[in-house]
Amino acid sequence: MRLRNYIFRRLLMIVPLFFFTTILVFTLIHLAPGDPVMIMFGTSTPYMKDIVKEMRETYGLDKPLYIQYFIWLSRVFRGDLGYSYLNTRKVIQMISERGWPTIELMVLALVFSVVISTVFGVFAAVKRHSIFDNLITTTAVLGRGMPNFWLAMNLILIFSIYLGWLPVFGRFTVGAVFSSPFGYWLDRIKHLILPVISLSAFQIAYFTRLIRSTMLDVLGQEYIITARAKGLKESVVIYKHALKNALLPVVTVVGIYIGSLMGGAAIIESLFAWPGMGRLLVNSTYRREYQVLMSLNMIIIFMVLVSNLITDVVYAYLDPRIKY
Amino acid sequence: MEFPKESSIEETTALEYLFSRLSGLRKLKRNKASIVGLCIILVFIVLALFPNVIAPYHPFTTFRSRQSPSSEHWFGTDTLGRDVFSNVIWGVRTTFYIGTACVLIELVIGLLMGGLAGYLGGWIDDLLMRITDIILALPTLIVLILAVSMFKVRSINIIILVMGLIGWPYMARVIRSQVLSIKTTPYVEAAKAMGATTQRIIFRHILPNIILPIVILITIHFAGYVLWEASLTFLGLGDPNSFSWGVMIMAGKNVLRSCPWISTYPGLFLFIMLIALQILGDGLRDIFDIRV
Amino acid sequence: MIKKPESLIELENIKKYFPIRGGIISKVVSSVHAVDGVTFNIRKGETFGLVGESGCGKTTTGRIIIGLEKATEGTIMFEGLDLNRIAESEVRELRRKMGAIFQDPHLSLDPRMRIGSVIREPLDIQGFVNKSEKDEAVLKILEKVRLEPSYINRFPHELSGGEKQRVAIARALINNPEFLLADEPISSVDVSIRSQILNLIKDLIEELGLTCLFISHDLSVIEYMSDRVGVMYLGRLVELAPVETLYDNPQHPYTEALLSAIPVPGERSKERIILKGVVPSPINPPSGCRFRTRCPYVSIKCSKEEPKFFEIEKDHLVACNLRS
Amino acid sequence: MSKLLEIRDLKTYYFTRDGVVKAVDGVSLGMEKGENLGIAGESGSGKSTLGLSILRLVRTPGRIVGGEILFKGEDILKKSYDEMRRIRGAEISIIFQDPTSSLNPVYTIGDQIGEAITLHQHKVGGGMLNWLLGRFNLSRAREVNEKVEEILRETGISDASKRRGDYPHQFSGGMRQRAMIAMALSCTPDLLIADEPTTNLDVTIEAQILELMKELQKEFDTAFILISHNLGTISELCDKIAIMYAGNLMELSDIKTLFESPKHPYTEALLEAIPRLGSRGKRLSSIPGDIPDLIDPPQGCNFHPRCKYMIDGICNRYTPPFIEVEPGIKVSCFKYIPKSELSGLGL
Repeated sequence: MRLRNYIFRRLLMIVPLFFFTTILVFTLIHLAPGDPVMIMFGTSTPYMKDIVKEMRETYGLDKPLYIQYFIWLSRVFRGDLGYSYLNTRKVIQMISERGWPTIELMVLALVFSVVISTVFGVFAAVKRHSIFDNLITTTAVLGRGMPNFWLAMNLILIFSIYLGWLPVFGRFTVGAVFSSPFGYWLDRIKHLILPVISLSAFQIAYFTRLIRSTMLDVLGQEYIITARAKGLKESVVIYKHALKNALLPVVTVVGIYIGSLMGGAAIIESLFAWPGMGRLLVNSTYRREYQVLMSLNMIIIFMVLVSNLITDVVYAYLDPRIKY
Repeated sequence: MEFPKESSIEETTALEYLFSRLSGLRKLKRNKASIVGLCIILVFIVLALFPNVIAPYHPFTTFRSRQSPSSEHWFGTDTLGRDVFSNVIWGVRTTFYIGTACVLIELVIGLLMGGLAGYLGGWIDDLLMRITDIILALPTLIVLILAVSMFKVRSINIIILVMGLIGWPYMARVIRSQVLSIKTTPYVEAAKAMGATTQRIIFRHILPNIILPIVILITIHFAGYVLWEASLTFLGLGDPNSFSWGVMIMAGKNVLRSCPWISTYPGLFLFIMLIALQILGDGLRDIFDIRV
Repeated sequence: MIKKPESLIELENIKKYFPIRGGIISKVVSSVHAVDGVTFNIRKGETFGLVGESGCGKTTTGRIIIGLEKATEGTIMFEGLDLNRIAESEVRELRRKMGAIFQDPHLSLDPRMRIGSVIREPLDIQGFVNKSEKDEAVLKILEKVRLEPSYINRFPHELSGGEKQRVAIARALINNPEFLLADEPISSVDVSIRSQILNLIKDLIEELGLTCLFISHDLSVIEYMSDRVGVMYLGRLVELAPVETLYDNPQHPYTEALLSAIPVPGERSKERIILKGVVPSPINPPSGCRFRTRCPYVSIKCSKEEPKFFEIEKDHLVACNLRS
Repeated sequence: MSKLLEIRDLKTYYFTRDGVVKAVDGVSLGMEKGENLGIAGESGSGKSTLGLSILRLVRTPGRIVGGEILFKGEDILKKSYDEMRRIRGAEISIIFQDPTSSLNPVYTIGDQIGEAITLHQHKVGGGMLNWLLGRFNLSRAREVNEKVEEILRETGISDASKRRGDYPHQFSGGMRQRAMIAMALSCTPDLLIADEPTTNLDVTIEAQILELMKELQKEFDTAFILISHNLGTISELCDKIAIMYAGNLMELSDIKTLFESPKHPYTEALLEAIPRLGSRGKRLSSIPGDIPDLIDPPQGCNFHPRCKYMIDGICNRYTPPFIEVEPGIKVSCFKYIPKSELSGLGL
């Protein structure tokens, strides 16, 4: 029961945080010099000036900032995310199309990195100073030095251009839909491999090193000697007693990692021409698409806050010392 | 009672203390990785100070474009005909400029806020903790993209300012915890009991003892800023006419198939620098066993 | 009326409550009654022993005297001056007359300073300028604590635990104070070195005519060092007497139990009082006599009436309803 | 009656990066069935390493490099990993100094005690699979829980059924140590090694724990090895006492003779240097010098730099043999070797 009202209290805390961040983002966007109308029509020719003025009024861009924010807020509550200035499509439609590819990419990258880094991290800690440990530590060091976009380009060079095994970009080859379901899914996977690897490589290296060091700390604790003194098998000592303690700090880091994963997605999507929210965000920043930008950021901030809540609850559940 | 001739009591500089810890510790020899890291960084510093000595041509002189790596152009030439090798060498200077500037901003604000919050506590501490919670919760790269897109003309200094302003809470949080732990040690309490003023405690006891953790933090954050800047420029939000490696890698993106060397070599230098900073940071952390 | 031997320090009903903050806006929810009404005085040239188990408030009392903690209530008189009422500058002047050594030798010296400057710091703080004069004083005190002059240029991490504690003693006494606070100075020093430190403190007290407050949880050390002893339990003084009277015929049941609980090498036969239960929490101490929850002679009176701290015989005070 | 435990010339070294630390350097001692042995020594004397070596719990960089440990006549060092696992917890168990860090913070007390019982009394293979499947075997779980509650009650923990579900951080220092003792005695071992069990506890709580250990010893007929730096605690509980210094065994004798007529100069100096009740008048003598560095210990007898009976040319060159000066009393010091034999050493 007390877990429930802890979650309720945390949800209450999300609301102010959410409003504060949206206000921050809103002012950030609107402070940027130049607005979509000016970009569309340019103000070079004189007669353009009155058309620009008229357009600004229709989009309500001439009102003071805080009014624009409240207009936007009231519309959001009615579920109307407004229209994109350039191609006059409903923002909600644009985002929903692109939602699924990004989530697909991020979830795979998240699962991929957490699972692999736990396995490698624990193994490296248990078999300390073995070749296995040295191998993993060096690859972790190399992994953390490799920016995701440079890694992506190298992977494309090797696997797509020289070896030709994997497609260079895009989410699926055009004709694949009509081939056999197995062929369709094989094609989808082939497209996913490179983006997911380049998105998660940096984090796998970071987590592996983190888990290895927390595991080494825990293996040095006295309750591990007590566990061995009870006659337990080494496997039980490691996977029951040590692992649960070692994963606690990792849970909080995963929460924060979701935010940086979104940033990484923006880069990887624009590199692999992946039709996701990240790429939409980058393009709409160039083109000053206020409505699209605001909605995208609202969704991203909401995802980050919820993921932090989930990790805190999981942490409170795992560690009995946390009073909630 | 004969007074020992060779040294009277005078101020011990941080360096003397470092050497006494190092000389006393045989760990330094064992920690070869950090020495390698240090050497690479020193080489980079030399490149950053005298790029024109090493770079064969001026980065803007144009030659026949898209030449593959040859004896004249070690890294070949890019789509505009500029020599990639010279640009990469000049890129070292920009990268160092970016890293040091950001770290300085972060250090100044971080020391101020973190120090105040750690030493005085109370509402300043709560305020700082709230700010850092918010900024740490936000997806940093997204906020960077937004903040940088605010400016019509995107010069390097604007990017540095923005990155520094978004990065300082990471430093402030660590400084706060270091100050808190030092403030409660018996040697600071003994100084307080002797009637030492707050100013003396801060400058004689707290600051000197957080130099080492800060040095380790700087190596890590330096790499972080360099990576952020490269990602931003790769997305086209950086300063186009600076020699940043991110710009070169982006320029090579579209012609990857025909001339891969344009983006591979700048990326390689970026990779080497990030690795060097990392092993240097880990090495220092191991020698002085400071958990940051 | 013969004049009472002039006391250096007088504590009058000293109280110290540490607030516990709770809830979202961290308002004070309850408070830890660390020191709850302590009154005693320390006579000039005397070594006053303060003993009690962990959490009884003895360290906090010491910290209040040397100014590291501000008393929530009560007055402290140092050489007849009430520290709360006199001007700040005068208080700093009185602080010069106090020296302090703490429990953990490894952390009581600034790791970054050479031993010479560590010992010299009190002189720097008091504003001495003449360099050779300060160096001379450092050498004199170094000789007193039996350390070679060459130690001046060493760093703390090059010294053993015992040597570091000697440096801490030198630092405390370089400004020839009148009062020395020794808070558990030997608990974290190796057994065979302890007697060296205890004898050093004892000799210096005699040689410099110091008044000392010696705090420890070890009754045998207290017996060896002190002239008068105060026993504390859960923030209050339960018994105070010259060392002979206290150790030969303890009046308070807690002191009796403490003395009988000490394992004495060689004698195993003697009947021992084993106290039941655990020390209650200082957040809401039991009503009436605080020791009643564990006292073997508890009566109904104990839970209602708070025992007065009265003089059962000359210079022997005790706080127990049974004895009054 | 065969000896319960006999250690012959045990050597356990730590191969650290700064050099080889000879924590236990050639220690030999024995224990009968119903006897209690106290091992006294300062920090760094190797007494804890000795305790851990008996259960082969010494981890890298430490390693047992020599000697034998005969437990009920069989040499433990030669036993296989699985045989050793069956001994740990069932025949020999250990409790540690700091109860806050020797209990796993994320599992309940009941679960941690139940583990040993399930493993040793239900003859269940100890792997992860059994642990996971075991959670569904309700009948066995109930049986184990009853045993846990019983052992908790016996170690003086009130309302055991509720406390079984509590976590270590909900227990006070003294209660946690009781839980540790319950865990150690849950499978009725023949030998319990207690490494500084009451050092972190207050005097009144220490008295409770020592009293408890005395009762349990009678009830469980378990021999105790009590490792402590406090000679008083050892004399409270043990009959025989061994004094260790810098990795070597200096003296082995019974309580009475040790306190009345200590043989080894180090024991003698130690007894005079520790403040004891009733010692307010006499001045404590102090042992000059500092604890030796175990990486390169002093030549010959480890204590010779601080010993007032040091014989130049002998003590600082040869290591004294460990000889029996009286029945049941052994000392390693040249003071007890008659002059004639000294010349035998070719001096």
